[in-house]
Formats: sequence, structure tokens, C-alpha cells
Amino acid sequence: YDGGGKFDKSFNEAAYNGAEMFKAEGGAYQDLEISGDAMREQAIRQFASRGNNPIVMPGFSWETALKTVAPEFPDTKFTIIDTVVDLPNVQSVVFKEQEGSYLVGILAAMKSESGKIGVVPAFNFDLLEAFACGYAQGAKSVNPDIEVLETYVGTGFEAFNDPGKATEVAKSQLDQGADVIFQVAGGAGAGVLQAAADAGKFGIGVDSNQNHLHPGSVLTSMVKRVDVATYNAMKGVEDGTWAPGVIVLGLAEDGVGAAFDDNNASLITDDMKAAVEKASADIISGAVTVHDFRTDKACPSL
Amino acid sequence: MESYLVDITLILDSTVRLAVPLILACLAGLYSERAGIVDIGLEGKLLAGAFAAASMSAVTGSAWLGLLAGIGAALMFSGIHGLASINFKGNQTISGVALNFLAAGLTTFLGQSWFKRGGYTPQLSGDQRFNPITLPFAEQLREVPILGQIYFELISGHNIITYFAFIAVPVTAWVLFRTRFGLRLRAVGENPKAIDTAGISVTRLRYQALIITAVLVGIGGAYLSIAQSAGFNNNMSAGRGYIALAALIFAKWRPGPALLVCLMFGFLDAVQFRIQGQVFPIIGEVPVQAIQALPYILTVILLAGFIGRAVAPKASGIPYTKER
Amino acid sequence: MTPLPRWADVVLLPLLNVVLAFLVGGLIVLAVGQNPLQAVGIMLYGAFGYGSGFGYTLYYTTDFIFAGLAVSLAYHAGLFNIGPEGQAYVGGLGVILLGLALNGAHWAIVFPLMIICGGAFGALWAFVPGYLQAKRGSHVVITTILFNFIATSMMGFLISRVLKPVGVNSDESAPLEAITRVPQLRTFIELFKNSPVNLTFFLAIIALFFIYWLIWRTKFGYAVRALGQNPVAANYAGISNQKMIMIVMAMSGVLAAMVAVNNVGGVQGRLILNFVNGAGFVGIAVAFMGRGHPVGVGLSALLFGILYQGGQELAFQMPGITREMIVTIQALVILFTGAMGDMLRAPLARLLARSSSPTGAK
Amino acid sequence: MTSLHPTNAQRSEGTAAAPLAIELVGINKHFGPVHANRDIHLAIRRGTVHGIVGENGAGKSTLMSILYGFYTADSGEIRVNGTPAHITDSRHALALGIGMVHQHFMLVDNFSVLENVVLGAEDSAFLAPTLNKARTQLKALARDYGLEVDPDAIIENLSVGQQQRVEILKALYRGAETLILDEPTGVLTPDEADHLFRILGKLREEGKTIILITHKLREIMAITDEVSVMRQGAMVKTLNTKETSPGELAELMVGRRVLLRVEKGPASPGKVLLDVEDLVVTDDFKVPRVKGVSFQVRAGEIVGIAGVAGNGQSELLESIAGMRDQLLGTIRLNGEVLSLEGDDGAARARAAGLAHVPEDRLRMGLVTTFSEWENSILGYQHSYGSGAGLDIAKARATAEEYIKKFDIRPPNLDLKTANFSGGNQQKIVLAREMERNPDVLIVGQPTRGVDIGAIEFIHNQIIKMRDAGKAILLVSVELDEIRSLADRILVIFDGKIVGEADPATADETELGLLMTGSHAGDVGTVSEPGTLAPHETPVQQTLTQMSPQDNSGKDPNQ
Ligand SMILES: Nc1ncnc2c1ncn2[C@@H]1O[C@H](COP(=O)(O)OP(=O)(O)OP(=O)(O)O)[C@@H](O)[C@H]1O
Ligand SMILES: Nc1ncnc2c1ncn2[C@@H]1O[C@H](COP(=O)(O)OP(=O)(O)OP(=O)(O)O)[C@@H](O)[C@H]1O
Ligand SMILES: [Mg+2]
Ligand SMILES: [Mg+2]
Repeated sequence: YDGGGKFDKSFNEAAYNGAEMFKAEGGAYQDLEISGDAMREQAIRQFASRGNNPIVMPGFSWETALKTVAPEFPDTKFTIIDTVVDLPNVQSVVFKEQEGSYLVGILAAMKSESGKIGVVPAFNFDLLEAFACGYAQGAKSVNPDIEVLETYVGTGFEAFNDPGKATEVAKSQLDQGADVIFQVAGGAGAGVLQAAADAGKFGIGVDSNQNHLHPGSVLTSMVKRVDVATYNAMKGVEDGTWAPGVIVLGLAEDGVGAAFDDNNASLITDDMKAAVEKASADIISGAVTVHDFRTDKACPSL
Repeated sequence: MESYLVDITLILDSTVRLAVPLILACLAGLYSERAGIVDIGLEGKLLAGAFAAASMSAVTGSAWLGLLAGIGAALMFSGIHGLASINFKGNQTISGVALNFLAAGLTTFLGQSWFKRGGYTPQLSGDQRFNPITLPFAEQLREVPILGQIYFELISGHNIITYFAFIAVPVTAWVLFRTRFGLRLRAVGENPKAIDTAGISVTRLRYQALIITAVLVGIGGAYLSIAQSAGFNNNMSAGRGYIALAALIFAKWRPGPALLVCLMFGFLDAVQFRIQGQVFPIIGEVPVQAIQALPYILTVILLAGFIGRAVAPKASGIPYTKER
Repeated sequence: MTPLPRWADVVLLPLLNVVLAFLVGGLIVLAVGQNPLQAVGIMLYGAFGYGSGFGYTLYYTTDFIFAGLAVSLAYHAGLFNIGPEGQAYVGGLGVILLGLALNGAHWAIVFPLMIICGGAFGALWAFVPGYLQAKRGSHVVITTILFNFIATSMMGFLISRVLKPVGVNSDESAPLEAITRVPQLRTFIELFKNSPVNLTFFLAIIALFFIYWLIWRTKFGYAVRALGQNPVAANYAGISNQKMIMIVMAMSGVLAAMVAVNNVGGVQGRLILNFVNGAGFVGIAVAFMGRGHPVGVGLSALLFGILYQGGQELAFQMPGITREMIVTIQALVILFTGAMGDMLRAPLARLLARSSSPTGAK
Repeated sequence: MTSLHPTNAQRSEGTAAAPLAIELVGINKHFGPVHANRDIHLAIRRGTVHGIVGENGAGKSTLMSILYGFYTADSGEIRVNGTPAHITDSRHALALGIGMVHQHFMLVDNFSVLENVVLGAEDSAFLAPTLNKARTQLKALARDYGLEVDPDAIIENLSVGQQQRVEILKALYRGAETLILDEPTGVLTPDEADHLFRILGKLREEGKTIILITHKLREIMAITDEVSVMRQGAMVKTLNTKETSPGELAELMVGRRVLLRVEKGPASPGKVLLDVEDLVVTDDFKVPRVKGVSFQVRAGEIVGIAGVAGNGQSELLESIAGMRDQLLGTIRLNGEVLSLEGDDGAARARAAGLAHVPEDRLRMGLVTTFSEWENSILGYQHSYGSGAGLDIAKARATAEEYIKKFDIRPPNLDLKTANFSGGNQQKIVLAREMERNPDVLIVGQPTRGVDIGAIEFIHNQIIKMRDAGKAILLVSVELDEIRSLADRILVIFDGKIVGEADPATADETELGLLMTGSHAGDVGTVSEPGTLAPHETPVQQTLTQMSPQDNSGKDPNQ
């Protein structure tokens, strides 16, 4: 697992859920939370040398370590999530976060009455910017005049663990008039959703479906199917369908999306649902392309 | 004009919320340092308090029991601190550091084995938390220009711990400077021999100080997990114990200034959230990290520019040894 | 109270304390239904049992020696430097800038320059609090804490916005070429296969000797200690307190920055976010446990190295024991060996006195 | 046990009538290997002033700390008013009416007088009533005993004499019937000492019992009714003061009879070595303390600066020694202007040939956590070793030499300096500063808290240096000391030199008046009961004292 810990209620937890899914079907796995970057190489190596196969690493931070270790274990299959490692025994799974975020952006803009919405990333960081940028594009596609506030919780990885500050950040956006806030802050995001719920406004979850956290207040969640990716990797090796290379999971592949369930059914009007479906279709068909922040480190809409 | 006022009250409101855990931790540190015990373990005590409060509240459904548990956990930590630094005359700083490690490890560890959520406690809601209290007439007075606005937004609508923290400041000042206990407390931090030759037990006095420290910091921890947030989260104290310590030194170990310094930290943070990403006249867009570092940079400047040398209680950090 | 014999003071007592810490830790392990003896066995095996495990132990030890020395040196001058974390972080900037500037050059040229350049950055980051303490009376404890926070912001910005090459997902600088990196010991010694311990380890050992020499064998060290023990007397002795504070803080920063040489130059080969990972804070514990003496610092750094690496092994092997458990055990070790180090002194002295009196009194 | 009661047996008859306030029976106390009190028996009668004398380390303070419950005796019994009392802590002692003024004051520096007085004796949980009560009571005490202090003054702003009054007030406020004073006059000016003794006299009249520890036999003779002599942890004898003499006491203290006084020939001043011109110096709070002082010290002369503590002497000394920047004026050493820029001026002063024995050895002159040899080079560390390294062997050799020459005990150069007695600590400083053959020596309070044997030795060393052609500036609050050593006396008051006198002819009262900056009309108040006899000039002094060479014969630590 990546920094932030196994049960961050979003990214890592999704991977865990995927593994559990696999286990529920009779598979077995071993896992580990790392406590420092220096451990990464060591961790992969230890797993590999114990014959674990495949080894799933959720998080781009594993990239460097994997590049070093993977060649040492040519027979072990590695799956890395969120970044690309170009090696013959590595499968890289990346998501088009911007696409899923685009959809929740649409929902946010349609829900917003104030013409102001917010996004709260943990800290200033490219991956998180991709979420924020997609979100802003989606929102502007509905309402070009909408104002998107972006406020960071902290300055480094520890920000993923500070719900207290995240609450305060969300409150500052609410104070400024935002009425829908998208959290991109892992564990700290709970604070954002809490603040939105307390204020009677709306939050948007991330990575896992977080709609259930505050039913009626979490507008939707930008789900990123890390669980599916994890499950597929494990299952794939078992079935023999695992293949190296890059797997890009976007809307088309059902790798990202906006979550609809009973918890938010009352919040989503048919119009909204329709708009999401249309955008989704447009993106899949290529009629609409969502700009990816990571390509040029810039966001035209934010 | 009106909207500026609203903005300002909202920022101040946020200031208050951010400052509360600092105020409590800072006052907590004040008692122990005034008694001659350097407390770098505030961070750990805060974290332990936060964890115990959230756990108890999650299990029993009562925020008040959670608060008690938070205090209890901080008391246990203070007990260890006292044992190490008062009875065994160990280094106070290192026992503080040990407490910080202990809290970081133990909270997640216990949380994981109790709640199976990787150290997180379950999400708390309703009575499991301390919710905002609307003070009498707040709604009615809301329409009164300016004052009503301030009363409604700034003064009313906080949780009980917030009010407690603000009351604790004058109470601390009063205890420290107007009571027998306060007199002895200050004396033991300055010259424990004077206390000893006056026939008063240094050990007892220092333990009493540590108990108060624990109560305050335990409440501060509870604030983090069951008032400000809705549940415990790994390392959620996020350096606030250290900041409180810095604030204490900044305030030269006095309660009034301690309040002001904590509010200043809170204020700078509250402002910082709001000016992120703003385009400034002349300077243009400032990197968000620079804005985030602003509170700390400003503090350094203030410290260097305006505050003279801080003279710590003289006996602070030195275990009291009496030859027998 | 009769004092303990020297051997008991320097060997037996610390040993008993460590044992005590492990006993209490063992109880906790037992409480979660795991076998503590097995846990200790795995831990020791992980730390020493095989080549790369041992290499990791030494790698962690390297970090802790530097951070511990940084805190100790300042402490000898009466300064409590809580900032090695930030100083090491900023030192990383110096290391990578130098490394990238000379990227491709042979490490034998780059290594010494890395030490100097990284050291200079770390020194600067510690010098400012030192300057503020000396000239403005701003308490170095606060300023170093604040500088840790400022370092996080600043480095976050520099890494993710300035140093990060296009097309890389992780927030990290461009990598150093293999030849430019501080060579890892595994390239010379087969034993250390796969472990990151590198030449910086020897630098750490040299630093231990150097600091010993500096503090107890030089005029400068004499002045440092005089300042730390009695600033008024130091002033009386013609020692410039202000200059000494600034110099010592800067030197402390240099030592802290060597953590960056180890990690950025020797292990990661690039600058990543938060590479210091708490080593600076562990340094505080190491310094106090080692009582500021290089021998003590070396030993307690090793102890922490064992705990880190052995704990890592433990987390692999015993799923019931997580990384938090290890942190808890570390806390116990700090508590029993450092903070309550004298707890057993009195009983031990009594015991020794009793056992020696029948032979002593004829 | 009761068979060996040397003290009781030897007690002079005729005074046995009064009831006993305190009785110590067979007190023993060890500090590790040191047997600090050996089977002490002591009886103190109510309503008397009882002196205790003994050389440094004889065990006087230890004994009193036991009586006060601060230390616990290994064995023995304490009887208060005839009843055995098991005194376990100071509160206990206080409850039994025993108060103590410690050698090193036990005051909280940043508290007010009032707060210090009530500390530990508060009536209720809230301070206000106690403070009010204490305020009225202090007023009464001030009136009754002449113990004036501003109740709201902060301790650190008070002179030592006033701090001592606070200590006495503390004890009296707690209703002390027996008052222990440990070396109370060590830091007082003659005036302050006189005042103290007047107070003690009044207390005795009130029926209070006073135990007085002092190194000054003159004081013993002047104020006590009985005097006990301690040597090397044991009680040697208790005498009726009227029936003894300083000579006998000194002999009892050291175990043999010796006759000595400060032997000093006439000075033969040479060229000016230290030249201070229009010096203005401020203290830490930027308040001017030295306000335009000019004087010269020539080779081969001792210039004494007399004055009540706190009149700028400290700042003057520190400024000349390079530790404190001057605001205005010039200091010339050997004709060269001494620049004091920066905070390492002391190094330049030393380089220019100045040595400095500071007033406060613990705060300034020593790093008490350093070993003896390390302190033997403090300030001169640069001359040990050529490069960066410290030549430890050379430093140790030097320390060894100093130990021999100055008879520093114990002769252990690895012992932490904190564990040396005050007198020996002083010798470490003196040896270091005198033995490097400086041109100018400035000395502050050279014999503060030092026993008579060591005083003699130190005085002789200072005179030897003068005779070797050095310029010596001596600052002391002990008028006696200045008069016996100095060739010229300058009187400092409020940061200015207000007069100059020749020690041989100077009139005591006149000097005293100069020192307090008052007019001649104030004379005459000194003749109240309990006042000291007029100070004798050194030539008239025929004290039996130890000679330096006899020092080798005694060793309190054996
Ligand atoms: N705290 C202590 N620890 C160890 N030994 C001590 C301590 N205090 C005193 N001693 C020992 O007890 C002996 C008596 O010391 P004490 O202070 O009573 O002497 P004193 O008669 O008061 O001397 P002075 O005239 O210098 O005040 C000393 O020689 C010393 O060896
Ligand atoms: N902590 C200690 N441990 C061991 N010995 C001590 C300690 N403190 C003092 N001593 C011993 O106590 C003796 C006297 O100590 P003390 O502090 O009473 O000085 P002193 O005799 O009062 O000197 P002075 O009268 O000149 O001030 C010395 O022989 C010293 O070695
Ligand atoms: Mg004494
Ligand atoms: Mg003494």
C-alpha cells in the first residue's frame, strides 16, 4: 500500500477491497503497509523472493522501486497502479481520473445554486491536479461562468491524514459561497464531507464510493476502480489472462465514473443523470476530450 | 462593507476553530513547564487523547464519555512522563519524545485491533460528537447589524470544548497568579529548593501540574477527534503539539499572550486557506506552497523582530534531586 | 549511595534497560496473541541474519548517526536543535542540484562535492535559526520547529514544480546516473546484496570519530562545551557566544544534511518528497539516549537501525504485527533506555554491593 | 553513647541556667565516603546567640541542614525544647519553630518579597487574604526589628543584604523561635552586617534563639553568647564567648596555634599599567551603572575599590575584563587601548596581559561541570596546543602544578569542579589567573565565603604579585580586606568615584559615609547594642591564623 495507510477510505482501501474480493473467491494474498520510501524496494523484493505472484502495488510512488526490482525477478508478475513502468513483466494500470472527475464536475455544477463549487486536494500534486482539472472542465461545460475554488489541505503526504484541517479548508470554501465540494484528499477527505454535511451542503467522494458516509449529503463519488484493477490482476494471473503492458482505464473501460446508489438517489435529478450519461457517451465516443493536467501541467479551466 | 464584515467574521470564526486545540495544548504545556517539566510530549498526549476520545465515543455513543476517556489517556501518558522525569529523574525531553513515539504507535495499533479499520475509528455522528451550540438569542439577534452578525457567527455556534478553552485561559491566569497552588507551581519551576525548604513536596506539586496538563491536553485531543472531526485518524494531531510548544515559548509562558499567539496561528492558517490560488496585485500568482508556509515565516519574523529573549522558568528541564 | 562500578554503568545498565523494554514490548505482543520470543528472533534475524538485512540495518544506522550527531553537537553548546528533519530535507536540495549539475561524472568526484554542497544547504537552514538565536534571542527550539514546516512547503514546491521533469508521474527530480551516485556497498561486498547501505556509512563512522575529537580534543570543542555548560563563564573566557552559536548550528545542519547524502545521493539517486521520513526526529532520541557522546550515539543509532530493519522483517513475517507495533516497541526502548535509564540503578547498586560485600569484607 | 558527651562535659559553667532550645545528640551523617558529621553533640540555650565556627568543609552547613530537616541524619537525635523530635522535612522543622537562612538563599528570584515570604505558609487556597495579612505583618516586623524591605520589590532587583532580610522575614513570618543563619555576612557590606547584628540583638531580646555560622571571628566575639567549634566533621568544643579569644578559637579550628597577619611592605609604584578614562558602562537592561569613572593603577600597587554592592563595581570589573561593552570612555592596558567590540573582548583583554578573578566564581569563573584541569585553562585554552587540537597533556600538567602550588584539595584534577568546596574553587580560579604572570590583575571579592586559612593564603598571594611589580585592582565589599591589602582606596558610589583614601590613615566612619553617599550628620547610629566593635586596622590585628605553609598539615577531606 501507499502512504496514507491501508484504510484511508479511498485509494488504498479500494485496493484492499479488491484483494479481499479475490480472497473471498478462494484466493490468498499477503499484504504490507510500508512506513518509508526506503522500504519500497525491500518490500517488493521480499515479496518476490517469497514467490508471491502477482505483486500488486497501488500508487505511483512504487515506480522507482519497481523499476529496480522487476528485472531481478523476471518470472514474477508485477502490477502497478497509477503509473507506467515499461518492463516485460510489469503490467501498468492507469486511470483517466480527469474523465471521472469531469462527470462529477457536471453534477456539481448542476447541483450548485450559488455558482460556486470547490475542490479540496490534499496538497499541490500532479495526480490530484488531474482530478481537480477534470472536475473544473466538467463544471464549466455546464456553466461556463461557474467559479471553482481550489484549496489544499497541507503541503505534503501528511496532509492525507489531517481531517481536522481538511474540515477547516472545506469550511473556508463554504464560507466563500461554495455549495458543492469535491474532496481529493484520501483519509483527510472525511473531514471535507463532514463539513459539507454539517453545513447542509454537498460533498463529493473520491476513489471508493463514499456516498454512504453521509447519506443525503454526499452528492456522488468519483470512483476509481482500484479494487477492480487489483482483483483483475490477481484473478488474471490465476486464470492465465494476465498480460504485461499498459492498461488505461477510463470511462470506456468502466475504470472511472460517478457513483449512483440509494444513498444519493434523492439528490440526483433525471436531468443530471441524463447530462452525465450524455457526457459519458461523448467522452467514450471521442466527441469530447477531457484535458489531462499531467500532459502539460496546466489546466485551462482552473 | 457588509460583505467584508461577513468575510472577516467568517475568517475569525475559522480562526477560533483552528486555535482551540492549540490553546488547550498550550495551556497544558504552560502548567507543566511552569512547574519545571519540559513537555515535548504534548504531541503524543494530544494524539492519545484524540484516539481514546474517539474510541470511547464510538463504542458508547456518548461524547462525554469520550471526553473522559481522552482525559484518561492523557493522564496515563502524563503518569509515564512523571514517573520517568520526576521519580527516576530521567531526561524530560527524551521521555517526551518517547511518549510521542508511543502515541503514534499505540493509537494506530490499538485502533486496528479494536476497530479493524487500519487505526481509524468509525465515523462518529450525532451525540457521539460535540456539536455546535447556538447561544441564546443568536437567531433573533442575527439581524442586528454588525453586533448581531458577530454574535451569531463568531460567538455563538461553537461546541462546548471551544467555550471551555476560552474560559480556561482566564482561569489559568487566575490560578497561576491568585491562588496558593499557582504560587507554589511557579515557585517550583523557578527554584524547587525554595519550595523544598519551605516544607512542600516538589514531587507532589509536579505531579499535580502534570495532572492538569493531562486534563487540558486530553480535552484538546478530544476536540480534534470528536468535535472538530468525526473520528480518529492516524497521526491526526499533525504537529499541533509542537506548534503549541512554540506558541508557549512565544508567549513567554504566560496565559494571556498564549491565547493571543494561538489565535494568531489560527488566524494565519485561516487566512492562508482563503488566499491560496488568489492572484495578487503586482506580485501575480504566488506558489501555493509559499502561502502555506506564510504562517510559519511570519512567526519567525515576528519572533525575531518584536519578541525579546524568552526566559524559561529557571528550573525547567532539570529533575529535582535532593541529597539524603 | 555507592556509585556503580564503571562496567556496570556503561554496559550492564543499558543492557538491562533494553531487555526491560523488550519485556514490556513482549507483553504487548503477547496481548495480541503473538509469540514474543519468535518475534524477537525474527527481528534479530531480519537485522543481522542475512546480508541484505544487515545492509539495511546499517543503512538506517547511517541516517540515525548523522541525525543523532547533529542534535548532540548542538546540545553540547546548549542548543536544542529540533530541526534536523528540515535541515536534512533542504540538504537534499544541495545534493541533487550538485548531482544534476555534474550528472554523469564519476562518483569519486561528485561524492565529496555532494557532501560539501548538501552540507552547505543544510548548514544554511540551521544557520538562520542560529543567527536569530544569537543576534535576536529567538528561541532556537521554536525557530527550528518552524523551519521544519517551512522546509516541507519549500521543498514540496521545488520538487513538484521546479525539479520534476516532464513526463514523470511521481513527484521527484530527474535521476542521477548510476556512475554519479554514491556507490552502494553491494558493488564491493557481495554480502550486502540488494541493500542500500552505501559509502555514506563510512562517512558516518568517520563523523563519529571526528565529532569525538572535535568535542573533547580540540579548543573549539572546549569552547562549545563551556558555552553549553555555562554561557557566562564562556563569555568570561573570551569565547564569543554569538559566533559559537551560529557556527555550531551551521555545523549541526551540515551533519543533518548528510542524511540527504545517504538517501538522495546513495539510495534514491533523485530527490523525492519527504525522503527524510522522520530520521531527523529519531535523531533527537538517538542523541539523548547516547547521552551526547559519539560512542553512545553510534550504539543507539545501531539499536534504532536494528529496530527499523528488524521491525520491517517482523511486519513481513508476522502479519499480526504491524508497523505500528514496531513504533510502539521503539517508544518503549526510548523510554526505558533513555528516559528511565536510571530506574534500575539503585536496585542494581544495592545488588552489587550486597554480592560484593561478603568477598570484600574479610 | 551518653558516656561520650564531650561537648556537654566541656561546656563552660555559669551559662547552664537557661533552658535548652535545641539539643543535638550523637548526630552522624555520611555523604558517600565523606563522614560529614561525626557523632555531634550540641546544646543551645534559649534566648542566646550561639556561634558555630570551623574551616571550610568542617560540616557546619550539613549539621544545620539536618536540624532544619533538609537532610536526614544517619543516626542521632534532635531535641527541641527538651522533647525528642523526629524532623523529616523542613515543614516539620518550621512547625517546631526552627527557621533557617541558608548560605545560598532559597528565594524565588522573579517573585516579589511578599510572595517569597508567604510561599509555603499560605493560609488558604486563595492568595489575596494571605498576602494582605502578610503585608501588615511585614510592616510590624519591619518596625519591630528594623527589617525594612519593599514588600512588592522583585527579589532579583534587591541587593544581597536585602535578600537576606527577606530570608529572615520568611523565618519570622513562620513564627520561628530558633533562627539558623549560615554565613550570613559573607556577602554583606559592613553597614549591612551591622544592621543584621542589630536585628539579631533585638531578636535575642525578644527571647528568640539564634544559631550563627560564620568565618569571621570578630563577629563571633561581638555578638554571640556561646560558640562551638567544629573540625573535620566533629564538634571540638563549646565555649562561653566572654571567656575565649579569637586566638583560642582559631587554634581550636585548625588544631594548632599559629600567629599570622597580613605582612605587607610599602608599595613602590612604577609606570601606569591600567588606565581607565571617563568610563561609562550600562547593565543588561541598558541602565548606566558606571557613570564616568577615571583612575589609574600602576605597576607594584594595589588599588582597592570600596563600595556597597550594586554601585557599579560589577559592571566596572566586567568592562575592564572585556566582558561588557563600554558606552563611552577608554581603557588602556600597558598603554594600548583595549577594544571591546564584539562579545569576545575578554580574549583580547587577556592577550593584552590582563587577568581577572571574577566576583562570582560559580556564575562566571568556573564551569562547574568541568573537571578541575579543564577549569585550570578556562580563558587560556588557546595557548594549549598549536593547531585546532587541545594539548590535554600540557593542560593537565599545568593543573597539577597549580594544585601543588595552591594546595588545592582534594588534589584530584579529574574531579568535577562542583564537588570542590568554595575555598578550593576559589583557589582554582586564583591559580589560573595569577600563575600566567599577567601585567594587570583585577580581582573581585577574592575571599567571599572562604575560611580564615584560605583567606590568609589568598591575601599573601595577592601581595606577592604586587611585589613582583604587577598592577592590581581589587574590588571587595569587605572593608577589612581592602584596608589590609590596598595601597590606595577608591570609594565608589552610584557609579562614580566619590573619594580616595590612604588605608593607613583612613577613618572607618568616613569611608562608610562615602560608601553610602550620605552626609556626616548620620554618624553615631552605629553604637546600638549588638553592633560590632570598631574595625581594627590590619596592623593592629593580632589574630591567630594559619600560615599558608601550615595548610599542608590539615585536610578536611581525610
Ligand atoms: N551534597 C553533598 N554531597 C556530598 N558531600 C557533601 C555534600 N554536602 C556536604 N558534603 C560533605 O560534607 C562535608 C561538610 O560540608 P559542609 O557544607 O557541612 O561544610 P561547612 O562546614 O558548612 O563548610 P563551610 O564553612 O565552607 O560552609 C564536606 O566536607 C563534604 O565532604
Ligand atoms: N555534590 C557533591 N558531591 C561530593 N562532594 C561534594 C558535593 N558538594 C560538595 N562537596 C564537597 O563538600 C565540601 C564542601 O562543600 P561546600 O559546598 O559546603 O563548600 P564550602 O565548604 O561551603 O565552601 P565555602 O565555605 O568556601 O563556600 C568539599 O570538600 C566538596 O568536595
Ligand atoms: Mg557551609
Ligand atoms: Mg560553605
